[in-house]
Amino acid sequence: MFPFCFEWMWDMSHMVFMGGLWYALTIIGLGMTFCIGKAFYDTFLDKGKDDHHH
Amino acid sequence: MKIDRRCFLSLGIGGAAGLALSPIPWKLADDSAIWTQMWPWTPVPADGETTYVKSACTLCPGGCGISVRKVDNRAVKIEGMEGHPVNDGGICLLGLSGLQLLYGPTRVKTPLKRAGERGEGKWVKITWEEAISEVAKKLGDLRENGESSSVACISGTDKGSVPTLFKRFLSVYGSPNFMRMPSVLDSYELALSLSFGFAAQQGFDLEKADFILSFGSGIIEGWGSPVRMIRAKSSWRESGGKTVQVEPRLSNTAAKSDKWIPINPGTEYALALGLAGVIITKSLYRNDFVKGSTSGFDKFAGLVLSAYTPDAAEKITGIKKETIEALAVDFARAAKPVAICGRGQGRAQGSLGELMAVQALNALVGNINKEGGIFAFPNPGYMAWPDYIADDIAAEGIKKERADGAGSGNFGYAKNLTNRFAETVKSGKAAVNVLFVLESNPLYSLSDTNTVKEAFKKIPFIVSFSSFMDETAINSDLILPNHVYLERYEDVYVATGLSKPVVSLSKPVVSPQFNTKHAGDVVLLIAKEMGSPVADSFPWKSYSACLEEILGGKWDKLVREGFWTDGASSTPVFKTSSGKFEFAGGFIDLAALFAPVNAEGDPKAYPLLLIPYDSMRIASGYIGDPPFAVKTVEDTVLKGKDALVEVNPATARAGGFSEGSYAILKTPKGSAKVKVHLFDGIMPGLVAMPRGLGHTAYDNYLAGKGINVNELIGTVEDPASGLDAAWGIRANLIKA
Amino acid sequence: MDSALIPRGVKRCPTWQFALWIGAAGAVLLWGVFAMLLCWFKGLNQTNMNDAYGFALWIWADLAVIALGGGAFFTGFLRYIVGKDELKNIINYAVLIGFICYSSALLILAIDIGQPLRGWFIFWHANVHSMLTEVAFCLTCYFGVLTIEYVPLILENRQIDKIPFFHRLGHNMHEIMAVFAATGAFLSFFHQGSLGGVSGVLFGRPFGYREGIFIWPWTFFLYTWSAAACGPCFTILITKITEKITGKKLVKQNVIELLAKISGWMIGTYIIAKIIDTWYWAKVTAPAAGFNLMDFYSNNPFYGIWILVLEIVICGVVPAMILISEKGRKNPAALMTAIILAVLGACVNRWVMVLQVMAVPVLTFENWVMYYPSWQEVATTILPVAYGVILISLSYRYLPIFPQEQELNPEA
Amino acid sequence: MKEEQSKEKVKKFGMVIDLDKCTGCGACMVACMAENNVPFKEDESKKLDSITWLRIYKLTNGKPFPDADICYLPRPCQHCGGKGEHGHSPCVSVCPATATDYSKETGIVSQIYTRCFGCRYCMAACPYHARYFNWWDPVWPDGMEKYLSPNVSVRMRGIVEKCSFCFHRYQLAKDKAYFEGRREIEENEYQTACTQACPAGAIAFGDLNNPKHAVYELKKSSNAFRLLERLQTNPKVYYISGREWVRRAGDNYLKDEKK
Amino acid sequence: MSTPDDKTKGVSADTGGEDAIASFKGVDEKEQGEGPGGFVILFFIIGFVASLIIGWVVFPKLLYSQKRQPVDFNHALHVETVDNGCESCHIFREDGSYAGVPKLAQCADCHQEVQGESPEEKIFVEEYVAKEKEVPWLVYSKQPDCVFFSHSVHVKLAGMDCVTCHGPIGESTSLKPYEENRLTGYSRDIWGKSMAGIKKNSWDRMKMDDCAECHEKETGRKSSVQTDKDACFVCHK
Repeated sequence: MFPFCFEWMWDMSHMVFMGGLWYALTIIGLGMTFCIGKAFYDTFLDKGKDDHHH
Repeated sequence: MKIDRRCFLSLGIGGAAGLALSPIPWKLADDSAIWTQMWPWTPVPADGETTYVKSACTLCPGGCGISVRKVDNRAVKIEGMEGHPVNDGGICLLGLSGLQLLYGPTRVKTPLKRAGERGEGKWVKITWEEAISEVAKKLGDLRENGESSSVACISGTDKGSVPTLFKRFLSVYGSPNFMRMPSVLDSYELALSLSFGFAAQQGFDLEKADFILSFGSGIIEGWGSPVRMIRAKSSWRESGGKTVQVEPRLSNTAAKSDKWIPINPGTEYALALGLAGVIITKSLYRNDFVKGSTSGFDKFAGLVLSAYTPDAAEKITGIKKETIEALAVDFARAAKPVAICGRGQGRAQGSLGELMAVQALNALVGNINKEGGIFAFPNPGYMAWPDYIADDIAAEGIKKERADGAGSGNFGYAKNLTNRFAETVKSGKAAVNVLFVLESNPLYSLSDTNTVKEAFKKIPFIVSFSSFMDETAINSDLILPNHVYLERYEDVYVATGLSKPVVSLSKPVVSPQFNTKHAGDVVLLIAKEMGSPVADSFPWKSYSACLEEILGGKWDKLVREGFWTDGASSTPVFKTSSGKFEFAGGFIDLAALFAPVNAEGDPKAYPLLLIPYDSMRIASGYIGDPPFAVKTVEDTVLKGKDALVEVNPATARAGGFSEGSYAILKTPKGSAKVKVHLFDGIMPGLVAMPRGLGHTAYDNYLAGKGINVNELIGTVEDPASGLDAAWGIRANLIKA
Repeated sequence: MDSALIPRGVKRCPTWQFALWIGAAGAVLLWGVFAMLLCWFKGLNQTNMNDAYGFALWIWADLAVIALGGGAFFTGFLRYIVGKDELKNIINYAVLIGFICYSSALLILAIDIGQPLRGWFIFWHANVHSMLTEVAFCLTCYFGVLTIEYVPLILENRQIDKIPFFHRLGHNMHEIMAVFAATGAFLSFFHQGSLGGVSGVLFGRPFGYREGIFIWPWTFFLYTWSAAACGPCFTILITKITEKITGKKLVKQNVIELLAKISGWMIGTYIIAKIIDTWYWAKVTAPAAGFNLMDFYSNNPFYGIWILVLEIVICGVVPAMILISEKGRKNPAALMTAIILAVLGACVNRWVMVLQVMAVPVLTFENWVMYYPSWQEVATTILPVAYGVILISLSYRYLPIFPQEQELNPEA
Repeated sequence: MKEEQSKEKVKKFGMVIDLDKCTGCGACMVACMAENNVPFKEDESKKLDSITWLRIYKLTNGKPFPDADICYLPRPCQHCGGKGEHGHSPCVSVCPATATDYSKETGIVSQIYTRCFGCRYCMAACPYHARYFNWWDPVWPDGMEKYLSPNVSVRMRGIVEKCSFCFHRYQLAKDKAYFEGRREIEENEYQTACTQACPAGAIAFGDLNNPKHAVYELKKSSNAFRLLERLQTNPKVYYISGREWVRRAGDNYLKDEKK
Repeated sequence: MSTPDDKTKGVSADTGGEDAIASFKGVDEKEQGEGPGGFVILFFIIGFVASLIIGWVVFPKLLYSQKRQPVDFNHALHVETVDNGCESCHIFREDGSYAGVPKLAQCADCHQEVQGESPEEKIFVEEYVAKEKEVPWLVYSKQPDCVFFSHSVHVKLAGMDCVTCHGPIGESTSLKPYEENRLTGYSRDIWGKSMAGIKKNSWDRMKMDDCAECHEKETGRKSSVQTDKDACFVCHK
């Protein structure tokens, strides 16, 4: 799963497969970080802002 | 500012974050996975120094050399000994499973004395001193009362030093009743004494023979020395030797033969005589040998030419006369043809007539006492025993009639009639007060088990020397457990079928695992305990000292190489009164000798015939099948606890059975619930069942599985010899 | 009692009634959990699987729920990528059903492996050439996506929504939901396919083996396609069942019909591809291994040719025709029939591709092996159903799952 | 050192089993069990959960009495090389956790018990049913575990195992050779337990690439065949039989197919 | 997963919507007034640091049990007196297998009687040699059962020295405590002393990855179809 794992090889299969996997994980991870981070910021740090966005 | 639940939430989140950055979750995940790789309840065998110990296997009469791999003090694997004259590196599955017997749960771990009712399984542990003095006292009392001949011993074999010690003990003590478990060897020995004129064993130079005509012998199913026979079978494939199997069932031997000739069971003798007839008619016999070295030929020829013409033989055997004629020609024209008999592994004695008829074939082709033929060599003479001293009581005792009737009356020739023992004891004809059981399991492996049970009930004191909790041991009064073969010294004489006598030495591969004693030592101790005069004939300090002494010069070679063999096969002479080979053993009434042996039972009530068969994968003698061997048994033979019987599809259809359906198998001796297995390789009208299943003793890996065929079959006394001539029994399959 | 948690403007059954309902489902759940614990602590000897049936009921259940849960990714795909706006009225439910299906699949997988504590080896020591590795990775990732899609719904619970952080979090997640949905669709296309690949790559098993492109056997594509086709039918089916049980109309008919129509066309195209695949397999692939088609469907008590007819004609062609025709979609009975058949079709397909692959003897001297599951297997397979019922009940009761519910049930 | 090792010849260990010699005695099965610490349980008659790395099948020709014929066929793991000898045997590439492997140096398909987590995909993939799952904890009664060999790991419940061509014997033989300063081992130094035990001498084992080894010539026999060759699994176990029906039982043929 | 506009609709249709917003606005104000950050962050840090300490300091102590060797052996002293270095006592058997820790008989060759002043030697002679009892040494480098490790190939063929894997144990004058992982039963020396998995010397750890690393570098074999490295069966059994 990681390049330091015994099974890892720098070949096409690994690059495509793990590439796709890490790509998806990155998007999900970044997306969630953004959502949580922004919610945190809005709630606890940026108190001036009206939470009612409409 | 106050501490509220958000603070605790925060504490938790912080804790979780810290935890994730600590080794705890990762190391625990890793370690718990490793824990599953080394679950504490999964054994890890300790490593150590690997060594090999050469020894001999005694699990069957085959006498293979073994090489046991040890790691430090543990025996871990049994392999065949390279260069051994019997097996040369090969080994059978039973031999391979030996360590399961050594370390297995069925071992009797210490001397046991019965506490409850017989067979109840309640025992008290006693010391060896107590056990020996109890036996000695009992024997001493009987001897004083003049009942010394009421002591009997049943042994698995009569070859080798330990059975000889027992026999010697009985002789010195004053009893003639040393018995060996029945086997086709009884017939061969009897036949040889009649036709060759001396107590001998039959040897077969099968490897060099080029045409083997087998009357139902399970050449690759455990006949003779199983590994040697399987090797011989392979050698014929390379040398071009031909094999023909005459048998009603497509056994493995039949399947591996060049030709399989199904025959009506029990009519093998008629085929042999029919073949003899053809050979004589066509003058294919070796005139020189028949003329020069045989006696009684004319009488024999007269009988077969009149009563066993090909047509007559066809009628009896169910084999087409063309087949018979062709077979006779092939057999007689072969350079080194050999005819052998002894059904399956040879556990049944068989009729003397059949054996003599087969032997006659060997004589007709003159393949006797030469390379690629058959031999007779004298009973083992490799041991040098000092004479024993028999006092008056002993001299008188051994003159008494044996409990099985052998050697007297109608059965003057017979040495052992253990098959008759149960009946005579049960009926009260013979009184037995003490029975020793050595390396055998008569309660399981004698035919008609129920009669044996009844007989045993009449014997007040049964002493088992068994290493294992077998059926007989459970039903005994005292168990004096022997070391198993991997813990003891013993000479192993190959009793069956080799072209030259071979003796191997069984050695202690590991030290005794439990509080057991060598049966040889126990006899010495009992004798010693009884004191003079019995003790005088047993001067040895221990069994191993005795063995070393009686083996003399062979001892060193045996210890060094593991085996000893007599190079020249001895005595190419006949010691009959005529000095020639006696056709039909000199019997006067040949028609009586060659009488058909009918299966027990009324054909109307029992339209089918039950025949037992042998398999390499099911040990059927003294040794119960170890777990590994049971594992190899096919599910068409044993399924769960159910035994499957082989039935021809046509027969099954007629009875309304399909594959796997339950049936009650009934014979005049008993009945059992079995499953039906359809097999195209069996003659219609027959039901075949393996020997070796249906144990009630031993461990859960063996007990309760299948049916003991001996419960369903009985004995048929051969009027010519007193031997058990039964080859099966009439039977019926009824829907369950 | 729990009225503070129930969304405003909708009517729910009394608490006791709900508790009773949950209790009943909970009892079934506990039975399943008991069987699961047996399997974990005593090992897989609790099942009727054996060396011929290394894959059995559980793997079928896995493949089936994942196919049926495919409604989530495909509806999401249609809603966010293709832009079928009406589907916003059913997407919540599709996501919930998908979440249940996928979590169930993971749970069953965790029971199904012989060494659950080493299960993570599939990730850490991944062999990228194995279809199962791909399944495990995509399944887990997509389950993550489904969780992300389900979480905002939970956050919409009246009480949770009151907390500003959660309110904002939910809002933010809504904002970028299309990104997640797209990632989910990408993952789904692959893992649905890999599940198809599981039997398709077995070149030692002529019943399952299929040729393909590069590393992907045809079953790879057929599985994705069939999951996209039949998954929405399962969403509709569960919606209809929910409506039946609650006695309320929850989703407008036009939404259902739109999804049914798309599903119909998907099934239609899928079944054409499946027929071609079957034909090619019967005529070319299997004969190359020495098998005639009927070798796979005779000489055994269960797997007759009926099963192929059932899968392709009755559960494939028939529902496709009904759903494609407007008349069929408008007729409630026909619609229901088609939906049930389509769901059954996916299940039968997964069944034969798992179980029959195992049953067919390959060595000439072996026989057909039949199998029936042990109660432990059945219980652990029903466990997810009970768990699904509970989760749906809770979600329906406390979360605004159906946006059209108020409108359709104004009297409440 | 790299250079030195590359000089080692590529081996392809395989077996040739003469079915006309095989008597079905079962010694090979037990030799395998005894050598490889194979466990046993009380009921082993349910063959579908009975671990027998080497299993003997009983083949019948299907004809009625008296034309019936039987043949025994011992089946170890076939150590498939896969299409074109690339080592893509049916089982190897499907393992999700890399617990089974194909060595290009020996041609042996390995199974690493401690890595396997019991998904059983390889079992599903193997058309020979050569792979076995440990449905039960291995239990040796009453001290019987004393006979276990330290050369082969005891397997735990929940994983797949199979015949390894007694690879530990290869390891030990090489150990000895290295200790004696040799690089290569002789044919007789590495033989499987079943080969060694077979009383009929029906099993030959060796390097299929090495002309000095018996199997090299044996496999070329016109009576030699392999199981399911049509699936292109490319097994390294060859069988020999003079009987047409036996050879034909090795593969599937269409009913209307000409020979 | 309803969308923001649905929500607007839902909320505005709900008469209670405004109240709800007002109520959590109120909460916000209250918290603002009391300054929320302080304790929350403090508690976060407390939790964080506490579990780090537990994880890095307490956990290893709990995970590993410490055992003393039955006799405190002085390697340095012995290496001085023997001729052939490590192989004087740690021998190969004739079949090429490695005997590992010497058996009692080997030691007893010299230590039939107490020779020196060391109390440990006295224990050894009295407790073990005299009673003919094997010393239950705890082997630091004991590999798990699944590993086949050939000393023969590493030492005889590849000519490796002992130190590379075992470290300078020959220079030690006393035996360190044997640490055993309570969960796995492994010696700690296999997984390595460092909980973070940091390796400074080649002998710090003996995990599979360490074997693999060296094998890749030294042999360059690519016999495994799965990994293009050394095949699994090279080191596993």
